[in-house]
Amino acid sequence: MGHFVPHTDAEMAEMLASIGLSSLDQLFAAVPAALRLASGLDLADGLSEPDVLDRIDHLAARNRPAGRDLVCFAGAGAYDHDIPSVVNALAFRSEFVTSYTPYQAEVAQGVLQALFEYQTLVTRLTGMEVANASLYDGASACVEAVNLSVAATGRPGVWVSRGVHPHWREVMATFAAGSGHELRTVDLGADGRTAWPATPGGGGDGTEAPGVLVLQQPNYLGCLEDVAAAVAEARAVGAHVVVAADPVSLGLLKPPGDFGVDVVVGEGQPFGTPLSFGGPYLGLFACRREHVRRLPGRLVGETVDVEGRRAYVTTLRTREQDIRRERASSNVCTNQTLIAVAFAVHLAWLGTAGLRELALRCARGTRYAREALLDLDGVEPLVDGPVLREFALRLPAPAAVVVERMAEEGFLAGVPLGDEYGADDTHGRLLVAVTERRTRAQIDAYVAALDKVIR
Amino acid sequence: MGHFVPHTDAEMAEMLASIGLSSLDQLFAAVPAALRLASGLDLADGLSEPDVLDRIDHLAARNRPAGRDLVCFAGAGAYDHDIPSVVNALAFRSEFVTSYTPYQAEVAQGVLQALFEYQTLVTRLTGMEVANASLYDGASACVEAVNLSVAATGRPGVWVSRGVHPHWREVMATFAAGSGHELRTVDLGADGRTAWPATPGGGGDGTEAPGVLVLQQPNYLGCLEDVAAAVAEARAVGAHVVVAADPVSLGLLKPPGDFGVDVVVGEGQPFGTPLSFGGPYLGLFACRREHVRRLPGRLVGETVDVEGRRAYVTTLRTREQDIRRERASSNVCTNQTLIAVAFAVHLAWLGTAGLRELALRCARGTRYAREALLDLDGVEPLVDGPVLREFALRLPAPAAVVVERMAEEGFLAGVPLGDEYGADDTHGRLLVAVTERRTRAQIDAYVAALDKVIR
Amino acid sequence: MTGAAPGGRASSAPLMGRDDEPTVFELSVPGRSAASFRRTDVPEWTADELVPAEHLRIDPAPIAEVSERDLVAHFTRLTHRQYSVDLGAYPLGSCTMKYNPKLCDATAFRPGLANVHPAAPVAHIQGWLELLVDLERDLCQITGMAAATLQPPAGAAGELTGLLLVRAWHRDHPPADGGRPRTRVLIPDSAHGTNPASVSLGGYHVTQVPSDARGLVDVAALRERLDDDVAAIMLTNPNTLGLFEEDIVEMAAAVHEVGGLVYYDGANLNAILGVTRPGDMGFDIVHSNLHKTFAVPHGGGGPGAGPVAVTAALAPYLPGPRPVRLGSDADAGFGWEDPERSIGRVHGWHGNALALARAHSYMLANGGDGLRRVADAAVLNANWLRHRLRDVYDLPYDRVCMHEFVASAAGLKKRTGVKAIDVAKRLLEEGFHAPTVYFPLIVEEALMIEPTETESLQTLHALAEALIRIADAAATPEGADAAHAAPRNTPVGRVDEVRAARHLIPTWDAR
Amino acid sequence: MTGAAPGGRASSAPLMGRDDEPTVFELSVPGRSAASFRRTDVPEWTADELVPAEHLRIDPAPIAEVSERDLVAHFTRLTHRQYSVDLGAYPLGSCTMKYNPKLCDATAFRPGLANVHPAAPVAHIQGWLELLVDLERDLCQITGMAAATLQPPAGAAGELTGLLLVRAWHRDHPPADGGRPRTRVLIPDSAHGTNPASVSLGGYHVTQVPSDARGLVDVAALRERLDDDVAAIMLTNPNTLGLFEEDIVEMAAAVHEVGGLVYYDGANLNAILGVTRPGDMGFDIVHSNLHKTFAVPHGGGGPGAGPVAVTAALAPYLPGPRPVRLGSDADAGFGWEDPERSIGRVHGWHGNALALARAHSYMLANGGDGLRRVADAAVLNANWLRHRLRDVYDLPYDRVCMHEFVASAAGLKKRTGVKAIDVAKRLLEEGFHAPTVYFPLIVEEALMIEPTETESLQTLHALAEALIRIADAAATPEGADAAHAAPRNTPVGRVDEVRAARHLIPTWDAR
Ligand SMILES: Cc1ncc(COP(=O)(O)O)c(C=O)c1O
Ligand SMILES: Cc1ncc(COP(=O)(O)O)c(C=O)c1O
Repeated sequence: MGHFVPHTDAEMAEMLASIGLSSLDQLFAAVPAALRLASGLDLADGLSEPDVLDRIDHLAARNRPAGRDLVCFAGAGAYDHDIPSVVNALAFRSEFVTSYTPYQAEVAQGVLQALFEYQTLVTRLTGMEVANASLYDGASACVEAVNLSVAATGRPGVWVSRGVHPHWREVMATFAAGSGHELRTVDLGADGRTAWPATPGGGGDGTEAPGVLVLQQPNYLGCLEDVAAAVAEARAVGAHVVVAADPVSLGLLKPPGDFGVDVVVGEGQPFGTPLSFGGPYLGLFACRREHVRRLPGRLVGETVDVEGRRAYVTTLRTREQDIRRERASSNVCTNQTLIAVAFAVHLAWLGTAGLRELALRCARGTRYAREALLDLDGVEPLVDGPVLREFALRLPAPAAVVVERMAEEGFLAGVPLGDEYGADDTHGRLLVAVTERRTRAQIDAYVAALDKVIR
Repeated sequence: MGHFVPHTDAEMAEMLASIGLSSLDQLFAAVPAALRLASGLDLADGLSEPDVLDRIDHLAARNRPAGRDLVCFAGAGAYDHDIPSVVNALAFRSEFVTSYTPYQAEVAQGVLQALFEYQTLVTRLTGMEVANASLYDGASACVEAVNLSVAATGRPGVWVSRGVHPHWREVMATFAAGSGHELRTVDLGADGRTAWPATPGGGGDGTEAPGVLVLQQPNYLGCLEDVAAAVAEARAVGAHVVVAADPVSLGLLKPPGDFGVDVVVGEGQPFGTPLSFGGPYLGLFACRREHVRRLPGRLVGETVDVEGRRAYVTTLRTREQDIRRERASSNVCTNQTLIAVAFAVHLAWLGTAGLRELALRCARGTRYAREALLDLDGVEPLVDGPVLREFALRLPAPAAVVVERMAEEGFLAGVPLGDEYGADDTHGRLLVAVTERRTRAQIDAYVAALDKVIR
Repeated sequence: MTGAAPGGRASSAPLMGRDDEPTVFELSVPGRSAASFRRTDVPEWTADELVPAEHLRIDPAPIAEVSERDLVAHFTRLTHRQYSVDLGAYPLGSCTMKYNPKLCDATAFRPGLANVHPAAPVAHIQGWLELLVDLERDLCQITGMAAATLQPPAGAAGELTGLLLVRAWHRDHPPADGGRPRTRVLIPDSAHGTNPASVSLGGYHVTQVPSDARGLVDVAALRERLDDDVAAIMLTNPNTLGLFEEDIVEMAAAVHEVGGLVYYDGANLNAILGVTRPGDMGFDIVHSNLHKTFAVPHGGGGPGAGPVAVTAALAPYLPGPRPVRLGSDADAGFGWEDPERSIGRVHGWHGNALALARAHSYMLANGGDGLRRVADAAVLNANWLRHRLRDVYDLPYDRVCMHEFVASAAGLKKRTGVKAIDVAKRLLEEGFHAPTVYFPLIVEEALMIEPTETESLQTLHALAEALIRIADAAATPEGADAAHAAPRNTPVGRVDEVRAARHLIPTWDAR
Repeated sequence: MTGAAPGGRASSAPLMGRDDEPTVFELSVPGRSAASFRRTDVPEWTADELVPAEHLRIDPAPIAEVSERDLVAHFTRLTHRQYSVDLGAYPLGSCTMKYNPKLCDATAFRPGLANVHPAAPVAHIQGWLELLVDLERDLCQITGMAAATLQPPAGAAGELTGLLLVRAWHRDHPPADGGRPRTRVLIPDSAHGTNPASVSLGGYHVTQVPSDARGLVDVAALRERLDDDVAAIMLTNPNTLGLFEEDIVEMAAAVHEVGGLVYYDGANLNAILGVTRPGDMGFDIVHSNLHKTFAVPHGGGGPGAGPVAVTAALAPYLPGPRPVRLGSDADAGFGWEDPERSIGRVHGWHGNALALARAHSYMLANGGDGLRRVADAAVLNANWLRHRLRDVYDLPYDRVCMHEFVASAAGLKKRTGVKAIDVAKRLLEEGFHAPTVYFPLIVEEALMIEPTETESLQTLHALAEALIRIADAAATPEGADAAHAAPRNTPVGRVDEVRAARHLIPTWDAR
């Protein structure tokens, strides 16, 4: 097939002739004969556009997307928020979609300025001074934050709250195999908050002082963490604090920057990005200005052009892998710029009051749902702390079974919690999220369905 | 509500003050008190964006669109063709969507050039010399063509083939009440072609010579008309010929221009526009250059700017209503530019070979389906002429009933034909269209379902 | 290599370079193609086998032969040569170039709306019919009328529909004395060109009514022209000067007295949403431009939608078929109905349905309160801007206006030689679209300015500054020259319109 | 009035005017807003009732306060200040900036893909799992490997994943003599910067291998560096000079001999699609940049996708969970599986799923034959262009290249003072994006040119003409000055990078 190659056969022949070749095969003369594929790739023949889209539709029809037929109460790091139409209309304009990393600033002011605005928005949300132009996702941002902190403190000990998303902790563990970081998981207390050890390092328990403490706000079980306490603990031993903050919650919560944390990371999906089966999402990364030379990834700065006009350009490039190579602050090159633009559009659409309203609406729905669910016989809170958009339940049936049965009722009931959150043979553990999309009627129906399903 | 008014209340107050007013009501002082709405409009309160879209989705869910669940064999002037993704990606870019009629050519070269290309494509398709920048739809283009021809010939007689779409003929009749045109419908023969009276005008039957003959190619029953014959008849009495040509068919058929017709009109929907419940569609209008001063609607021409650079501009504007007023060639102002751009993108995507291939594929599917259907017991051709993308059947059950039952089988079976095409109590008459979208498997399933349904 | 233009070169103005953008025909290379077709397994009969020889084209229709990549690049570059509401303010008087909410685009792309066949049986289109019935109801509420047709695809089509309703009405209500049918329709001298053009197509003759010193219809002159030959009057209110016709009740009564009907051109409805209603003013027939008041985007010239609403007396004449609720029961469902004395269809199907759906979403989003706020802000914006400009441009009718006002560059022209068109072109240089110029015809060197409600105070301020700067600069000879030479920073400079008409090149092949 | 900038003024370059585009913060007006929220009927508890005081923000987070209209205008204008593939050719070497078919966009917006929760139960995601399994199968076929992980979200992430696979493999295959673990990874001096950076993050040290006069890895030098401390070698083939590493089989064997693994950086896979396969060359681990070879658009910098494919021996180490077909039965369905000795997750969920879906559509559209044609045309284009430029620019390695070639402006600089960066900036003026400059590091004043297969001969011709014109013009002092002053017809002129770094302004608030 090859509908995207413009060349006619005649042109190909003409081009070959003009460079002194007589066949396409001669172009590949440098490829040893033994390596040449004798009979081409064993792939299906190319399809027409409508056939491709039919195939995609066939596959899509075998999924159950969140929507009218499957009302979504699942969260666990991926949230079902309303996305205003402006996001697709603007962020997916082809100039944003089909441009490369802005290497030639003079013809890339669009992307550069959008990223500059994104960076500003991330710092305003988090209360930090500098934000980069995005990382792959929340998990990778968390890894990069730990890399920064370990490098800055010179101590490989990484104490990670069990309240950090389990997948993120898995990713940290995977990459720790290369970086040599020493991860230690810190349990949550009955109040749903991280129970940091009383004497972090230098204590009698033989542990070394950590380089960094990592916590998530609100944490995986939906509970609000005491960031100030973590900072106090860390400061006592000269460790960094990394907070993985949910950007929606920052509409209501004190920004981590106010507590003096070193790095704030987060998963940017809730603004501008649909559930997307988990990607592409958006790694938010913000830090204090003193750490800027260790910042991973790209950074856009304001400057001027030769005529003194305001202009934007990627800056402090000597941190980056293409210049610093093995001593770069990170290996990130391609990032998630387009998702960052979508984030900026959605957030700017919400605006100052709208962001607060959004967070408030999530909190209201969450409280309403949680109270109604806890009224059900056999449904109990898994932990007790205050929550915002998500909460954990103990159920009288295995969570996976509940999710399965609830799907028949038209609900994606939530995300089952792993054994690390209190394995127990007779009960299920379910994480339930309620966004501003959920109406009272949907919540009531959900509660009624759950009541039926757990009987 | 009013999410689209940017003004804060404070700004409104400030603005009022700066023009010496103290309330918004004072802005409307010129409106007599008796005319003021006492308690506002009796409309529902404004809805948020997601609530609006929920409402729309609720309505949309009560329709049965053509698609996987309702395979479309209906045509009758609205065809279910594949539309390549480039059409939406390009024609619906906001510069095209949200611009006005190109009154300021210096900042409207995008729309102007797109229309210039569209005009060229329409002339190339039809074999004519000039095309306008679009009219509302096929029906209105037909009315405008008749207006042109009557004005040019000075004779109000309009002989319209019964092979012209019944709705178009209805629209012509509606507008004839104003224009005073005298419409006469000319029947089809058993071969499915228009049976023009032997002596059109000046004959013994007392009719006056018509100003124009109007026919459709292929006609409403799908049959190929003899354009040359119509032209010969018309020439004999100095009448114009208007051909309503299906643009897809022009991929295979001799262009009407080759026969010397005066005006070619058409419904442009098949290129770039989905079924859309009938609109917005696109009125194609092309004529011979000698008629250009009577051309209805806008016309884009090439010219130069002050520096001699190629530029485009709307031209021969003195024909238009804003200048010529009651003596204008037409009252059209707003037209269907955006749909014309979509048409141009789709057609250019197809290209010379692709257009032919498309028409060929329609013809193949049509033949395959027609032969299989005529093999069924009780199914007969309504007329006999050669067809291209559509054909008329006589069925052993009322067409509306067949359509209803076929819908249960997952097919939009076709469009029932009105009594004018052979009222008959015991048989149904159905118009069936087969586009390039229809696979052999779908056609086979359709035939099988019809066989079941008519038993 | 063919001499085709390079599709991948972006040197056409404005992003880089000042070149032309080649046409798609110049980008064409024989044999190149973007198309692909689905696999169908239908037998591959040849054209000869399918089409009788006398019908068959000899050569394929020459279209264009471009790669998908070049096609995309070409049209994308064209959009960079095009101003639009989404790029900035568009204060074209009479055009109501407001922001078109993206949610309405989302509506129009819903497959459950966009993929419905117009001839589908009623059972398949219940959602569409309900939408249309709801929209009709809301339009009637807004205009104060009893029923409406949604078929007319634009304002001019609505006008003609209205005139055919007038004609049908008079046919059924002939003069008691059996006298001759009415032949004239009154139109003010400030009317839009579609009005007189529609009158002609409706089979009537235009009688022009002058405006008075207030910029309103001269009531006395109107009365003079009234007799039983008058079929109707067509008015817009506010009129095209942006002024409310204060004597509307009296005028309507006078026309009714002689048996004429009163037609409302709804192009200026934006000003009075929720404030007052044409029905209450005495109008019998009202068209609305949904592509103005109700935010259907203009699409570079269309499509729009021009529904026509009428009083109960005229409802039986409306075009059919009309979408109706089948009975009062909530579950009764919807169907089609042909009005008793219908004038017949005015559209091949049911009107510009997807444009109607856009407008419906817009109305739903705004609601009654929101629409009133639209009018408030539209009128406030126009008045604020009028105030800012009053010392710089002539304002022939300088009093509280509605959604727009008409300034004049006549004084400026006299003083400096800089005309309305020069002001318009200079404004392009300043980053704004120009106002409507030379309309309405009754104002010399007219600059008809309609900011709309979606432009902010800050934008109005910048627009005012720009217009003042333009006028001030015109005072010097260099400034005046600059105005005549404007625009110089646009993709092309001032375009030679005379040449376009004299040496007509309507297609690429006509060069 | 607040001093906010006017959102409706389109005077920022380039359509009209040469102004800055104000930031969204400058467009902000206190109290203005675009947001609206659905009606839920949930009780309206206050923030105080919902959030303990110690957690509650005192002031709302300052975002921006703009109308939807201004927001739309602002971002639309930003896109007019941005070059893109959809506007023209983008011959950035190593980046494979091919046309991104619109059908792949259509795929990514399918609600049945885009609205699926990543933690949904397996029964809800059968379509997604099948898509991923199919994609993995096709990638393995194309690369000649046995299994792949689709998790890595970009090339660099794929590299690091690969190095962790190397590490895990060596952990399980320690030196027979119980010696110390391997510490070094070999990388050619022409390698992309992500390679060494990934090596560091993988916990290894970089040993650089020089290139020889042919522009290929110096095999003798490679052998010198090989010992049992070498964990792996990372290569791209064709290499970053666009040359095929002809000795690849020998090199791979040599590395294998000392127990090392051979890693393929797939950034340049486009050149060899259907021609040859990394697996057949002896590679053990292969990452692919789907945002290069498989047309996932670059999005102004991302997102991409960097799947890693491996030999059967390494498959048990792949990140998990992996999508798998549950049994050979056609209806068996799909599920997740954790590889036996998995290194663990490398992504928070399942990778950049929608980017994977785009790539899958692209592969489906092309098929095996189409992908081969991609390689043919990409390589043909590069060679044609290389030929055209050979008399004008230095070509340090002037022989048949693969998908790209590296020219040098060193001679030009010596003769005229015009450097690679000046050529790049001049090319912008000519309507083309610039090539990659100053990479690979082993070529002085490098101009790394990758036309890709979707550019036509006509575009190549124009590009060549432009590059020749630039070099020719540089011969005169005025021409050289012009090159230093370039670009002058872009939205901004040459940007002061030094100042950006010295006076860091990373946010609007830091000004
Ligand atoms: C006052 C007035 N009347 C009528 C019309 C005609 O409307 P349309 O362009 O939709 O046919 C217009 C639009 O330009 C107008 O401004
Ligand atoms: C040769 C080479 N290797 C690796 C990479 C890194 O890929 P990514 O940017 O996706 O991380 C690139 C991309 O720039 C490249 O060109």
